[in-house]
Amino acid sequence: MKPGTGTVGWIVLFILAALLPFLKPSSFMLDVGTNIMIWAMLAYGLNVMLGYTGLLNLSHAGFFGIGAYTVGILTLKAGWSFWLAWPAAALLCAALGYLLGLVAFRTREDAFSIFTLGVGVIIQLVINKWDKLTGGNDGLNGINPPTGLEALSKGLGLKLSSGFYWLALLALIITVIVVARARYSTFGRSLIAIRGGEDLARSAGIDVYAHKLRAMLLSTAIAGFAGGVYAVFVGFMGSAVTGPVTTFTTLLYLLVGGIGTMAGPLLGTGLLYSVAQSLKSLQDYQYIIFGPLLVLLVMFAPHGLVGLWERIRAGRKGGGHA
Amino acid sequence: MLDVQGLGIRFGGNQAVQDVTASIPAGQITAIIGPNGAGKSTFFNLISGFYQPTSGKIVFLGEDITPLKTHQVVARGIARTFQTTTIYRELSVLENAMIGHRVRTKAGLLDALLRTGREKRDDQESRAGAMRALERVGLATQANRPAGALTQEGQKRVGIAMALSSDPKLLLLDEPAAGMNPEETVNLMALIRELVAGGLTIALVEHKMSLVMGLADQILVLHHGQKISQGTPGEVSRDPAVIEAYLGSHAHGGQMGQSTQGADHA
Amino acid sequence: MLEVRDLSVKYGNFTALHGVNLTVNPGEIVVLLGANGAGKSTLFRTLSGLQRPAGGSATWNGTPLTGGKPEFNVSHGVAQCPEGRLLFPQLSVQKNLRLGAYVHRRDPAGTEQALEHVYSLFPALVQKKHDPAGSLSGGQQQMVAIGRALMARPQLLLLDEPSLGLAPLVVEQVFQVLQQINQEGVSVLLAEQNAFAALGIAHRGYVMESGQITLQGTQNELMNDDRVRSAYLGV
Amino acid sequence: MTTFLQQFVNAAALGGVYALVALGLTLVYGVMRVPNFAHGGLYMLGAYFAYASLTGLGVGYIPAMLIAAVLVAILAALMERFIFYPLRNAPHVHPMIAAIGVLFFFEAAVQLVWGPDFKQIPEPVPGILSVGGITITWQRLIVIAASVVAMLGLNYFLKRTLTGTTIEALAQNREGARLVGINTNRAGMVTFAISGALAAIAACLIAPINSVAPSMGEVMNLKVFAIIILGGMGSVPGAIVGAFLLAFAEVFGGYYISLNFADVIGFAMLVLVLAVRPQGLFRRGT
Amino acid sequence: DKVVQIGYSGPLSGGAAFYGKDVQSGIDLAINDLNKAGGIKVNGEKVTFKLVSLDDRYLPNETASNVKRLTGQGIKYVFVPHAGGIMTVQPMTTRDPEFLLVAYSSEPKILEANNPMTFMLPPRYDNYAAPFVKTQIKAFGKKLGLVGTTSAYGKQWADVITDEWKKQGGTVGANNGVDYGTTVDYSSAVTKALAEKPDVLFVGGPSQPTALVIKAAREQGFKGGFIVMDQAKFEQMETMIPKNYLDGSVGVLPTKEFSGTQVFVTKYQGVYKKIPTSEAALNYMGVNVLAKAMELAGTTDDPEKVRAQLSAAAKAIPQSKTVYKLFGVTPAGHVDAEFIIASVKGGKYTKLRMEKTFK
Ligand SMILES: Nc1ncnc2c1ncn2[C@@H]1O[C@H](COP(=O)(O)OP(=O)(O)OP(=O)(O)O)[C@@H](O)[C@H]1O
Ligand SMILES: Nc1ncnc2c1ncn2[C@@H]1O[C@H](COP(=O)(O)OP(=O)(O)OP(=O)(O)O)[C@@H](O)[C@H]1O
Ligand SMILES: [Mg+2]
Ligand SMILES: [Mg+2]
Repeated sequence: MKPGTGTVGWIVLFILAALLPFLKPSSFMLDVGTNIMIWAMLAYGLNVMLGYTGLLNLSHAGFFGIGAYTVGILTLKAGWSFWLAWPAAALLCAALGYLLGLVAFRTREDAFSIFTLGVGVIIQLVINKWDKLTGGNDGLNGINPPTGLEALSKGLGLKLSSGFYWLALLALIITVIVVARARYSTFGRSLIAIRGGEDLARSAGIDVYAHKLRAMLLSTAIAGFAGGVYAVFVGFMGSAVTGPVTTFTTLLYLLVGGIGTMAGPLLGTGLLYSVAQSLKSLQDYQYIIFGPLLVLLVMFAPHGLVGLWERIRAGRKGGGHA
Repeated sequence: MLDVQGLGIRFGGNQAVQDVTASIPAGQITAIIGPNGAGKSTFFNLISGFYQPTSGKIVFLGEDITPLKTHQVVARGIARTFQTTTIYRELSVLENAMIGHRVRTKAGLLDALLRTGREKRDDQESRAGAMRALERVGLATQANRPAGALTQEGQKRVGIAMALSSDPKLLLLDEPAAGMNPEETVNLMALIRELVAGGLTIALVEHKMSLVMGLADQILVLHHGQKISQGTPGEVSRDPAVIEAYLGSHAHGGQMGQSTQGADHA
Repeated sequence: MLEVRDLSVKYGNFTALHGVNLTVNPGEIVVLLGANGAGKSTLFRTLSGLQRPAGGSATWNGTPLTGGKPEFNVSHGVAQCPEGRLLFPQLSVQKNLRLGAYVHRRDPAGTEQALEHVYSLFPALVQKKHDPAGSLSGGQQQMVAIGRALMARPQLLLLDEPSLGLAPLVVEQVFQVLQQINQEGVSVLLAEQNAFAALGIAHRGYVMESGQITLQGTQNELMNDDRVRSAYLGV
Repeated sequence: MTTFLQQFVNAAALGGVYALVALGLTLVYGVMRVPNFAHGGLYMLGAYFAYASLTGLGVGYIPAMLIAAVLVAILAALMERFIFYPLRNAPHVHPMIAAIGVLFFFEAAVQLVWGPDFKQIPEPVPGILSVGGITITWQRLIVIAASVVAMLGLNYFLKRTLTGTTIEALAQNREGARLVGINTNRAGMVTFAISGALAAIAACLIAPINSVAPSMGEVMNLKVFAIIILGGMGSVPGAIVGAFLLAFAEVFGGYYISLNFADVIGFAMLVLVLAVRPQGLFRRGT
Repeated sequence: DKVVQIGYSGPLSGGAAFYGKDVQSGIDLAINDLNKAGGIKVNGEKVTFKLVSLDDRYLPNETASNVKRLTGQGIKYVFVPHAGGIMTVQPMTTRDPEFLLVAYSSEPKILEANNPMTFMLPPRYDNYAAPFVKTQIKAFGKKLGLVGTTSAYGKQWADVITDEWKKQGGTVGANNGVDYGTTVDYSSAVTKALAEKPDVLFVGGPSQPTALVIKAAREQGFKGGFIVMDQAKFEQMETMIPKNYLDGSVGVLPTKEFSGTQVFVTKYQGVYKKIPTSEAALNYMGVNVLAKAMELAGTTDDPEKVRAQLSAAAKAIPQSKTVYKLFGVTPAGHVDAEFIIASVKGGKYTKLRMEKTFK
């Protein structure tokens, strides 16, 4: 509850992370780092809905895609600067998320998940089929790095991958601050109340609908924000990453890290992404191991890494709550 | 303070509340009694905007609040507790109360993100408002414990604190003494009296006649969704319709337990 | 005969029952008094097999009840009307009641009879029999919970605050019925906040405080005990 | 007109396919509320077990189907015992993620054993029925008929038999169910076993129409989950109506609007229905 | 002795795994052959090969990630078998570190990128259009229906065939393409296409669903011909549906029907117990050409030099190593080989002549 305690840890972490490129790691390492930060942002966005508001929005990756495509299309076809297109993408996603919420919040629980799943599938298919705008199945190719990024990296005697790494780090820091502020506020407490029980929250005088809408807006804006970084980082956009599979992957990260926690999304993404990368060389056996690993994590660390850590810290003192 | 006119609601073929016209006077305690399934909880649900009535009108302090949503009703000054204790068990007692105070604050998402003055003010106010409510129900010392760790009775108090922190003018309590032993019931009665003395108007549903008879200024009796009687405790307990439908032999005893014993020995 | 010997129950590190000793003789109504959180429900849950004890034993006519298998306990004649009711909210009232007779599923005739009996006891449920139990009022749900326990036609009936949320008239009826089925040979263990009513029909009683039995006696002894009078009878 | 009727028949056949898969899931998801995303995996395994029996053991179609049903039923029961049962009190997403883990495992294991290539299960009753220019293969007719039979059987089972009621009771309040004497451990496993067997049978019936491949379950997964919500959780007739509705929306949407958007139309209809009736078609509002 | 690592990023799990595995099998077989024969001699040094495969699930961003990882390990030769991935990583080839991208995709855009470090294995699919269309118009008539898959690749194909069909004076109905990866039953798409009474249907995607589309069309009474996209292989389809259903189709000649491929086919079947398709054959060829080019370049470390020797290498090795008859590699990095197409009649494949080839 006390945002103060963790703040120092976060600042140290971010400073260390920012210094990493100067150790000249391989560009693959930086690539992994950048990927982790981008997906972690997506997980933070999902956490706003699932972790704080208690609603599983399965169209989350769709907004990631909308953000990414917006940046791609605006920079490639309209000649916008990335630095302008990026916030525009986040705003567009916020607006669309809000609109979706207007209808989606008529449904509850599983119906809400399936409703948004439908929306997620539709977003992906529309992106895929709208050839003229999105390049359809060919995708958008040749999205350029943001202006200044290469110069910055070169100026420091580093490669472009460091530039992307810093861009993602910057975005992640913004995301973490935004999410932390939203969570530890009067507004955030109301979201937690909704998660704990909608009817109770309503009778306590909370305007449930309005709060959900705002949570959705924040969540989709973060997704679009992450998407914008992704688009310039990969330089290519295809519709495949905008579908429910990406949402489920993000959900995995979130769950493994710890739903509803501040550190969970980053920890979970970091761990699972690295594990998946190291399992890759096992080829045929990668999912033979990854699948059961997931099951074990869910069963033996139900509150994610953060929960596990807290249990360890509580130590022999015990007091496990049921 | 509150007037309902011709209030009714049906669930499918079941007319749970039917053409109820009544009023809850300010500064008093109104008890609503009636057999199980009479429509008492539903009546509360209608007033608090949880259900939309299929007929009739609810007027609060001169304003028609019938079409309002629950949170708007709470904002007008009507708070409630539930029949089965519902609170946020995993949150602290203080947080529960702070959630109840939300309706009195304005800070939204933008305030949270920008950490505006309003956010800071609202946050402090929530804390202060919640603490005030906790003091009123005698839970101030337990503020930082998880609500679920409290006893049944403590949890009931948390529920009341949550309602109180919304600064209500009218408080609706649905079976506040259920599951309490006589000693605890007496404490609760004292609490309710204190609240009323502090200027609050209270309406409550209860099956414990000792509490009802000991507290109520006015009693409203529902049966099959309809109002069958209204009056002071004395009047109501002499009303044959009420005795027939609800009180049975309790009409003459003050304490329900004693009369059961009496019936037993008869 | 129900025999509880040195029964202890723990929730994690918290000990809810410390070596409880208690008996219910055949044909007896025994009442269990205790403040909130004393451990009454914990004892009931343990006797039904929902909770495993940390130590001690509980037997019904020599059969151990502590195996952690409620289905075993029910089929050996121990049924409970639990705290919180534990109904099946989307099933109809009738199905809820019928499921109460699950252990007698090979005896449909007996079940029908029991069903009639429950309906005659709670006429309010008759017109609700096809409604989902969750749509009922609080008190009506309590009636279903009591009815469901009766449907099991137990030899030992465990009732955890059966009068909760019931209208006074109905409470009176319920207690009359308890006496009635007790006279038919069923032993009853009853936890009640409504101590007057409960002691009124009980043969004996126990007082539980903080997970321990602190007092026991016959109906009269308890009725006249000062501590009981002040704490539980409110006089 | 012939084309219209042909499309009608096509839609009915597709609806039959969806319904068969959805019915197995109704039991565990619609009734028990366990989001078993591995259901698609069980469906896929059913097809592979049948394939293996046909080619490896050289048995006939029906015995192969029975072998597959039994094996998948056992597997499903084991899943309940070792994964879903321990997670019964966890929030909804936990079992869902665990199920996804199982699905990953199944797919990888199948790929390892049988390879990633498509396999064939020949039609047990080859040939087509042709009436006035409208054609339909016998296999598709069998699928439609089987889906109706399965629906009636399942509905009867749930609503009219004690075991069925037991399953519903167990799903709604596990402690309550134990308290009335239901062996919830066994009932849970039995439920999963039935659901698994239904998945395997569905796979055996559908495989000759479509393909047998490790990813065949994934394709179905999202659709059948959607169908159950569309029909109304816990309602068996709802599931089958949802299945046919989705099939008709896809086929006729594809026909009159654009095939390119057939899937979009299907999901758009889902979204539309839920926006109007949030509780699904066949469940009464609460 | 030196071990040169060959990188591969393709779909090894998920819905396209069968494809990724087929490609991988060709690369793998070639590497094993080379190693078994004692490796190659580069600058007097004995060189053997090792395959490093990473799964990308057909996702271009995963391909990019994989390629960074592979090049980070010092790998200088990377095989990628899908257009999306290829085009995403093409810009990376010339950045530091440099590597040679062996592209297995018949998408012409790969060549249009003018990337100096790309080596494209299959023939461009636009080669097929003219002879396919000419044959089918002559045999069946002037009306074409379209039921191809809606993958990027399938759509391009449909466009090329449409243009060519119109050019040769035919009419084309609405595009009724469906996603062969996710469609559960093809009947309704086929019904819709047949409603326009076409003489010829364009079909194609992976072999198995393509066979199902053909089956559905025949079952609904379609008597005309098929133009089969190169992704679908006759040799696989004929094991799935009655052979006579394929009568009147034009498509790519099965690898085993080419003259001089028997050695490869026998070897492949011995190892993998299945019929090799061009996926395996072309990648087998690719590795062999690459190895030879290293010999000729006298280095394994400089992909640019190796790239320069590709054409010479292609000409220098026997058909047992290239499977198909090779004429060389074009300056744009495209394999120049004899590619033959065929029509099916009575279960027999008749070779069709190609008049002009794009290279
Ligand atoms: N959501 C609902 N759907 C259908 N019927 C309902 C619903 N809520 C209440 N009812 C019915 O309306 C009637 C009144 O219920 P209500 O809960 O108001 O009774 P009550 O007077 O509070 O009784 P109790 O004293 O037992 O709590 C009951 O018959 C109940 O079954
Ligand atoms: N599941 C649980 N986990 C941890 N502690 C528990 C649990 N259930 C009960 N307790 C604790 O055990 C003690 C005894 O509780 P129990 O419910 O048995 O009391 P009770 O006498 O039935 O009280 P009441 O009159 O409120 O029903 C209480 O302090 C309670 O907080
Ligand atoms: Mg009530
Ligand atoms: Mg209790």
